[in-house]
Amino acid sequence: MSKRFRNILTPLIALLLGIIVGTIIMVATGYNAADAFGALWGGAFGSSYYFGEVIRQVTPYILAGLAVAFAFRVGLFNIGVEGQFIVGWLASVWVGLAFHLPKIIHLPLAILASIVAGALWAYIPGLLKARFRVHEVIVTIMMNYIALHFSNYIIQHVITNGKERTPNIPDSASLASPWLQSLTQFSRLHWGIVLAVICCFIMWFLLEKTTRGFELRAVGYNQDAAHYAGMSVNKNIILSMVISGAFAGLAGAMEGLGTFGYIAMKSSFTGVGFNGIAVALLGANSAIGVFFAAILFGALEVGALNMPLQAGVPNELVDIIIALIVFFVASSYIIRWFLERISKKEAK
Amino acid sequence: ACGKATDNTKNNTTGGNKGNTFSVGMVTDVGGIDDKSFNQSAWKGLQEFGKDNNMQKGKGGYDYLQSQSDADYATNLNTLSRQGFSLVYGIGFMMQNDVDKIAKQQPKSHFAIIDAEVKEPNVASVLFKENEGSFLAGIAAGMTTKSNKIGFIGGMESAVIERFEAGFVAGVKAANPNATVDIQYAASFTDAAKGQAIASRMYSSGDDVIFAAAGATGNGLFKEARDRKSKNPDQAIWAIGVDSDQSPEGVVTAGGKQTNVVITSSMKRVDNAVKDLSTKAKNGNFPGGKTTTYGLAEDGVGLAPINPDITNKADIEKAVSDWSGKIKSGSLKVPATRAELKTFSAK
Amino acid sequence: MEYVIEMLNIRKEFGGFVANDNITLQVKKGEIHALLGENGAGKSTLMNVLFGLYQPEQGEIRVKGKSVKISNPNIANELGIGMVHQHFMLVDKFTVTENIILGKEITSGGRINLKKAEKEVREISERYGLAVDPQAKISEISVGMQQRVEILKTLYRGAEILIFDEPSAVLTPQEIIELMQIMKTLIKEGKSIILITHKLKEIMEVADRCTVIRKGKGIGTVNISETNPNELANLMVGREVVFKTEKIAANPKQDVLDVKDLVVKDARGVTVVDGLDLSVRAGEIVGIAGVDGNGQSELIEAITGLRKAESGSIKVNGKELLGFSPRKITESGVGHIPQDRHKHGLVLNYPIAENMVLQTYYKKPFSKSGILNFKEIYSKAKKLITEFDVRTPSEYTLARALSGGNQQKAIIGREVDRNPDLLIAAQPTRGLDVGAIEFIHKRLIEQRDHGKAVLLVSFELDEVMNVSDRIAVIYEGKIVAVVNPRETTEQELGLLMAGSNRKEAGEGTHV
Amino acid sequence: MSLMQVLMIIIPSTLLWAAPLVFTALGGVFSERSGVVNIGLEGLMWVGAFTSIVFNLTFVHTFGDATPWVSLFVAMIAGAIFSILHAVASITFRADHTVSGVAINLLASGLTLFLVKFIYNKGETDIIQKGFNKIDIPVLKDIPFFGKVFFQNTYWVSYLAIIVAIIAWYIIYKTPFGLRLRSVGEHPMAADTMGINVTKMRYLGVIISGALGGIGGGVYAEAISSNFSHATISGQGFMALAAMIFGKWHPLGAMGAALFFGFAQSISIIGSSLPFLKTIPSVYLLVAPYVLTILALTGFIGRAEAPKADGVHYIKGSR
Ligand SMILES: Nc1ncnc2c1ncn2[C@@H]1O[C@H](COP(=O)(O)OP(=O)(O)OP(=O)(O)O)[C@@H](O)[C@H]1O
Ligand SMILES: Nc1ncnc2c1ncn2[C@@H]1O[C@H](COP(=O)(O)OP(=O)(O)OP(=O)(O)O)[C@@H](O)[C@H]1O
Ligand SMILES: [Mg+2]
Ligand SMILES: [Mg+2]
Repeated sequence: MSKRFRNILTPLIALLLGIIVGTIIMVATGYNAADAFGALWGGAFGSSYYFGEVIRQVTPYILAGLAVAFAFRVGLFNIGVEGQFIVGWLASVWVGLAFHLPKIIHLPLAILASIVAGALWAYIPGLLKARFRVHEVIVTIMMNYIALHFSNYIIQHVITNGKERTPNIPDSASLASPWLQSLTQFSRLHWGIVLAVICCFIMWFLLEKTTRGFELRAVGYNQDAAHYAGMSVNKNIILSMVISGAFAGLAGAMEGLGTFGYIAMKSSFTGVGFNGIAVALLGANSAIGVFFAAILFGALEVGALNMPLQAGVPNELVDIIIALIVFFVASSYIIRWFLERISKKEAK
Repeated sequence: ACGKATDNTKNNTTGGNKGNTFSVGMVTDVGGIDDKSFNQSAWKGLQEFGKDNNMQKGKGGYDYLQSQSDADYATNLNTLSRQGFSLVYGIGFMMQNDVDKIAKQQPKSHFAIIDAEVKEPNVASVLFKENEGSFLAGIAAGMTTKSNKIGFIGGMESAVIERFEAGFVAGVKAANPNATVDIQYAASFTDAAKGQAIASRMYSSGDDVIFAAAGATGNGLFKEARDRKSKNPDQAIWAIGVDSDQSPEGVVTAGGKQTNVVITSSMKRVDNAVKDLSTKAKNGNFPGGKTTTYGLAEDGVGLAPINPDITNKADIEKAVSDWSGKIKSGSLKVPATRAELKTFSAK
Repeated sequence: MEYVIEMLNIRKEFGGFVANDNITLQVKKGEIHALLGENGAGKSTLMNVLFGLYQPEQGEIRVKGKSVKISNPNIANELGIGMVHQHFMLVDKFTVTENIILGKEITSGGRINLKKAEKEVREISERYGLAVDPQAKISEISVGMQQRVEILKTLYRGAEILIFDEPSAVLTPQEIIELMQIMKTLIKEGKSIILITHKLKEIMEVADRCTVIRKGKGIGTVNISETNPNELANLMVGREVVFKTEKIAANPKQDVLDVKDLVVKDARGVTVVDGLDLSVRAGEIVGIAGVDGNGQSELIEAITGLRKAESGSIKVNGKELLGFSPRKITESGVGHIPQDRHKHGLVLNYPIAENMVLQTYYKKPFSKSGILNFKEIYSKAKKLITEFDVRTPSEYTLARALSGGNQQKAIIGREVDRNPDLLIAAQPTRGLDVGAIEFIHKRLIEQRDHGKAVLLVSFELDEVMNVSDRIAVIYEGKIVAVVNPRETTEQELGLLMAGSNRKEAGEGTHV
Repeated sequence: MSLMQVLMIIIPSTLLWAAPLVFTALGGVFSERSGVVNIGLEGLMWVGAFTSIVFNLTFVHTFGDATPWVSLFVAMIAGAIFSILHAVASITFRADHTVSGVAINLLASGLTLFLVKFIYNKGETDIIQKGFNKIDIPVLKDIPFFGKVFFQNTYWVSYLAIIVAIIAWYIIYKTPFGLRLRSVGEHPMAADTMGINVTKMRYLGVIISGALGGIGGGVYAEAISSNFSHATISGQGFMALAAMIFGKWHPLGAMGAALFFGFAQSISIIGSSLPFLKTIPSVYLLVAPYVLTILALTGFIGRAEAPKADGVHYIKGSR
C-alpha cells in the first residue's frame, strides 16, 4: 500500500465506520437501516432539486469552514464564526435594502458589506489578542452573543419598524439565479457556490503561495521564530482574524443574498458557525479538505430531512453519524496504524 | 435508490389534489411537534383531523416534517408537496417567505400558512386574534391579584407577542383598573434560565400573577412559581400559560398537598384552525388566496379552564364569560397593538 | 570485579532505524563511567533503555548481577537507577520541592505535607552539597540550580546509580566546576555514575573509564588513566580531529557595531544591561565571556531588536538601530544565530528550504509582488545544504526531523549566506559534538577573514578563547574588561567574570 | 427598589445562573489541567441534562424527594461514561483534542435527541415533578443582612457548586493526585520519568470533567429548565469553557468567572426596572453581560496561560 493510497483510504474508512456504527444504532433501536440510507441518499441526490439544495447548504459551510480553518492555521481558535456570520448576513441585507443601484454595483457592494462586517467583527478579538493577549476563545464567544442581540435589534428597530424580519432584498442585490433554479426544479441554488469555490482557492493560494501566507503560517507554528525573522506577530494575528471574519461574513451573505434574501430575528444561534468548526476540523484545516468536508456535511444534513418521512427514522440519526465520522476521522491515527500493520504483513 | 427516488418526485411534482385521497402535511420550525406551543397544537389538530377521516400517519395520510434550521423550511415544504400531499402547512410566520416562493413555483399545490399572510391563490393564510384570548387571561389575572401588580414576560418582540401583550394589559385594566402590568421581554423563546430570572425578579418585586408569552423561556416562569410555592405554600403567587393549556406545568406539592400555580392559559387553538381549514380543503372549499382570522368567536383562541384552587374561581368564570360575550358579539374590540391599547377603554 | 550495571548486547530500533546495535556497557560500582559518541550516536537512547523509557528489541540488563526487565521508570527507580535527562524534566510552574517529590509525595491525611517535604529536600541538599531553594519556582531559578534539582530528584528516590545525560551542555564554567565537585561527592557517598558528555576535558577530569559508541555500535571501553583526549576523539569520530582552531591573525578595520551606554531590562523589569559599551570591528571576532545571567541574552536581544532597550545607542555601520524592528535591523546588515534554535531559530514545521529564507522570503528572487517563487527557494536551499554540509534526506524535510547539529548548520548557512556585516552568534555550538563544533568555528573565522564583524557569545571559555580576537568580559550588565585571548588565562577570565577587577585578576594587556 | 431588595433579587439569581456553569467549568479545569483540551463540555452537559431528566421522570415514584439528587448522581455517571469517548479518542487514538471535542458535542446532541424520540416518541420530555427547589439555608439565613441576601430563596445546588469548587481547588493544589494531574498537563514527559502514568492521569482528568459536566447539565435541567428538549442546553457549555479560561484554569477562578457571568446576567435582567436604566434601549442591557466580560478580560484579567501541554499528545519517546 503506498502512502498516498493510505492517505486517501483513511478518511474513506472513517466514513465507512461512521456509517457502520450508525447502522448498528438503527438496528439496535429497531429502525430499518437500508430504508434510512436509501432515504438519506434520495434526499441528497435523488433529484436535481435535492442536489441543488445540497449545494446551497454546502455553500455557507464551505465559507464558515474556511473561516475556522484559516484562523486555526495561524494558531487561533475562532469560535466566533457564528457571530461574524450573523453580522455579515445583516450587513449584506442592509446594503441590499438601503440602496437602489444597478446590479453590477449593488450586488458586489452588498457582498463587500458582508465581508467588511464579518472582518470588523473578528477584528475586535484579533486586536484584543494582539494588544492585550486576551484569549480569543472567550472574546469570540461573547462577540457571538453581542452579534445575535444587536442584529435582532437592528432588524427590528433600525431596518424595519418593529418587524421580526426585513423585507426581501431587491433583485439587484440578489445572488439568486432563475437559471440555476430552473436547472434544479426550483431549488434555492444560487451563485454563491462560485464565490465559495473561489474562496477555497484564495485561501489555498494566500496561505501556500504568497509571502503573506508564509508569514501567517510561520506565526501559527512558532511566534518567537516569526518575530526573530522580522515578521510582525501582532499584525499577522489581527490579519488572520480579519481574513477569517471576512470568510465568515461572506458566508452570511450567502444566506442574506442567496438562500433567504432577507434576515429575520433569531431566538438562538443558527449553528452554521459551529458546524463550520466541525467542517474545518474534518477537512484538516486545508482549503481542499474544507471543500469536501462541507459537501459531506451538507449532503448528510439535507438528505437527513428526507428520513423521517421516507423511512420513519428521526433525522437526529444523521447528527449521530456525522459525529461518528468526525470521531473516526479524528482518530485516524488508529486507522492508519491498522493499515500500516496490514501493509507490513502484505510485505512479508 | 437514485432512480427510484427520481421517479417518485417526477410522478408527484404536479402535486395538488387530483386523486380522491386527500392527504395533509405540515412543516414545523425547530421546536418540533411538542413545543408545548403552536407546533404541538397544530399537530394535535392534524392528528384529530386524520382520525376523524380514517387517515394513516405517513405518505398519503397526514404527517409532519421538523426543521433543523431556518434554511430547512423551504426544503421541507417542497418535500411534502413533491411527495404529493394535497395540502401543506407552514407553521409559523417565519415560513412566510418560503411558502410564498414555493406556492408561486407550484401553483397547482395547496399551501397554508399560520400566523402570516401570503397573497397567492393557492395559499390559505391563517391568523389568530391572540389579543382576545390574552384579554381574558388579563381578566383572570386582574381578578386574582392581591398586590395589584402583575407581570408579563414576552419572548422576542414581534407582532404576535405584541397582540398577547396588548390584549393582556387591556384585560387587566378592564378587570382591575388599579392593577399595573410590569412588562419585560427575554429576547429569546428558548432561554428558560432567563425566564426564571425575570420571573424571580417580578415575584420579588411584588408581582403576584405573571403571564408568559415566551415559548420555552416560559418554562422558567413555571419553575420559579412552583419553587416559591413549594417553599412557601401560603404565598399566593400565580402564573398564566400560553398557547395550550399549560396547567400540567403548574403542579406542585406545597405544604404536603398537591396544588397548582397556573391560573389558566391563554390558548391559541391552532388545532381548531388546522382542523377547520383541512376539512374545508377536503370538501373542496379551500380558501385559497384568503386570510382567515380565528378569534374567540371562531374558537380560534380561548381560555383554558380556571384553576379550582382559586378562591374566586366562580367570579372569574362569570366575568370571563361576560367579556367573551361582548367580544364575540363585536361590541368590544380588543386592542391588538400598544398603540391601540393607549386609546382603549373597556366600558 | 563487581558491576552494578551491565547492559549486554542491547539493540534498539526506531521503525527500522537501528539506534543501538548490539551495544554492551558495564559499569563498576563506585566509578564514573563516561559514555562518548557523536550527536545521534545513540547514547541517550541507550540510557533511556536503562531508565525504562524505551524497551530494547534485544539484549539483557543486569543490575548488581541480577537480570532485570525495566519496563518503566518506576522499576528503574526501584532498582536504584536515577537519570538526569539531557533536556531537563522539570515542571516550570512547580516549586523545587514539588518537582522533587512528584510521584513520591510526602502526605499527611491525604494532603501533601509540603513543610515536611521541604525539610527533607533541605536535608538531602545539604548532605550532598547541592544548594537549592526548596520554595523557589523552577521558572525563576538558574539552569545550574535546575540541574541540582534534577540530581536531587534522583537522590530523593534513593538512587544508587546516576545517569547524567550531557549535564554540562547548558552550564556555565563555574557551574561545571561545581558539577564535577558534586559528582565526586556522590562517588564518595557510594554512588555510581554514568556520564554522557561531548567535552573530553570533563571526561579526562572526572571519569574512571569511558565507553565509546559510534553510529549505534559499541567501539570499546578504555581506562581514562591510559588514554588522552586525542585518542578519545579519534575513537569517537573515526578520524583525526583538530582541536585548536587554526587561524591567521586578525586584521580589524572600522567599527561595525558600536554600542554606547545601553540599558536593557529583562522580562521581570530588572535592569540587566546597565550602561554597557561595546564595539566590534570589521574583520574581527569579539567574544563575550561571562557567567550566565549577566545580561548576555538581553544584550543580544536588544541589538537584534527582539527586546526593547531602555536607553543608549546601538550603531551598525554608523547607523542608529536602537528601537528598530527586527526586520529593519536584519536589513541593515545584521545576522543572528540565536541561542535557542528551536524557539527562535527555526520554524520546526517548515521544510528546511523554507527555513532557509525565513528572513528573505519577501525579497527577490524568492518572491515577486507578494508571490513566493518556490523554484528559487528550493534551489537556494539545495545550494546551502551542500555548502554547509547539512545532513538531511532532502530540502523538503521538515526542520523538526533534523538532528540538533544539522539544524544548527542550517541556521548558520542561512545567516552567513545573507552576507551580513555583523554576525552575532549566541552559543552556536551548544550540545554539539566535536566534529560539528570544528565545522562551525571554521565558518565563523571564515566570516571574519572576509572582513565581517563577528560577535560571539558563549559560556564555553575554551570556545571564546579559541575563536575570538578580543574577549569582552561581561559582569552585571557591563563590559568590565576587554582582553586579548593570547595574553590571558582561563583563571584570569574566570576571576573577571566573577566580578574582580583587572588589577586583582592579573596582568593581561589592555587591547 | 431599595438596595437590599435589589441584592435580594440579584444574588440568588446569580447563584442559580452560575451553578451549572461552575460545575461544568470545574470539569473543564480538571480535563485541561491534565492536558486534554475539552471543548466537548457542551456535549457533556447535554448528556447530563438528558439523563437526569429521563431518570427523574422514570424513577420519581421510587425515590420520592431524593429523586433530583439521585438523578444528578446518575447524570454524573452518564457524563463520566460519555467522556470516556473523548478520552479514548484524544488520548489513546491521538485525535486532535478539539476535533474530538467537537465530535462529542455533535454526538451528544444527536444521540440524546434521538433517544428522546426513541423513548418517548416525541421531541421533548415532560416537565419533571421533583426538581431542585428554592430553600432558605438553615441557621445562615438568620444572619443579619447577609442571611437575607445570600442564604434565602436560593438553591442547595448553588452552594454545592461553591463547595465543589473549593474541594476541586483542594484536590488540585493540595493533594498528590492534584500535583500529578497538573504535572501531566504541564510536562507529561517529566511526569513519566517520575513514574507517573500519564495516560491514566489524563483519563482520570477527562472522566472527572465528564462527571462534572454531567452534573452541570443535570443541575441546569433539574433546577432551571425542568425538562429536556433541543433548546435545554444551548451554549452553556461554551460559557463554561469561557469561565474556565477567564478563571485561568484555576478552580476558584473558574467559579469566580461563572459567578461573574451570573451576576452580569442578573444585573442586565434587573436593569430594566432600575429607574436610571429604564430609558436606554433594551439591547444595551442584553449585551451588557458579554461586553462586561470582554472589558473585564481586557482591563483586569489580561493574559491567561493554558497548561503548557494542554492539547499536546504524549507519545512516549518523542521529543
Ligand atoms: N524517538 C525516536 N524515534 C526515532 N528515532 C530516534 C528516536 N530517538 C532517537 N532516534 C534515533 O536514534 C539515534 C540516536 O539518538 P540519541 O538521542 O540516542 O543520540 P545521542 O547519542 O544521545 O545524541 P546527542 O549526542 O546529540 O545527544 C538518533 O540519531 C536517531 O536517529
Ligand atoms: N521522534 C522522532 N521521530 C523520528 N526521528 C527522530 C525523532 N527524534 C529524533 N529523530 C531523529 O534523530 C536524529 C537525531 O536526533 P537527535 O535529537 O538525537 O539529534 P541531536 O543532535 O542529539 O539533537 P540535540 O542536539 O537537539 O540533542 C535526527 O536525524 C532525527 O531524524
Ligand atoms: Mg541530542
Ligand atoms: Mg543525547
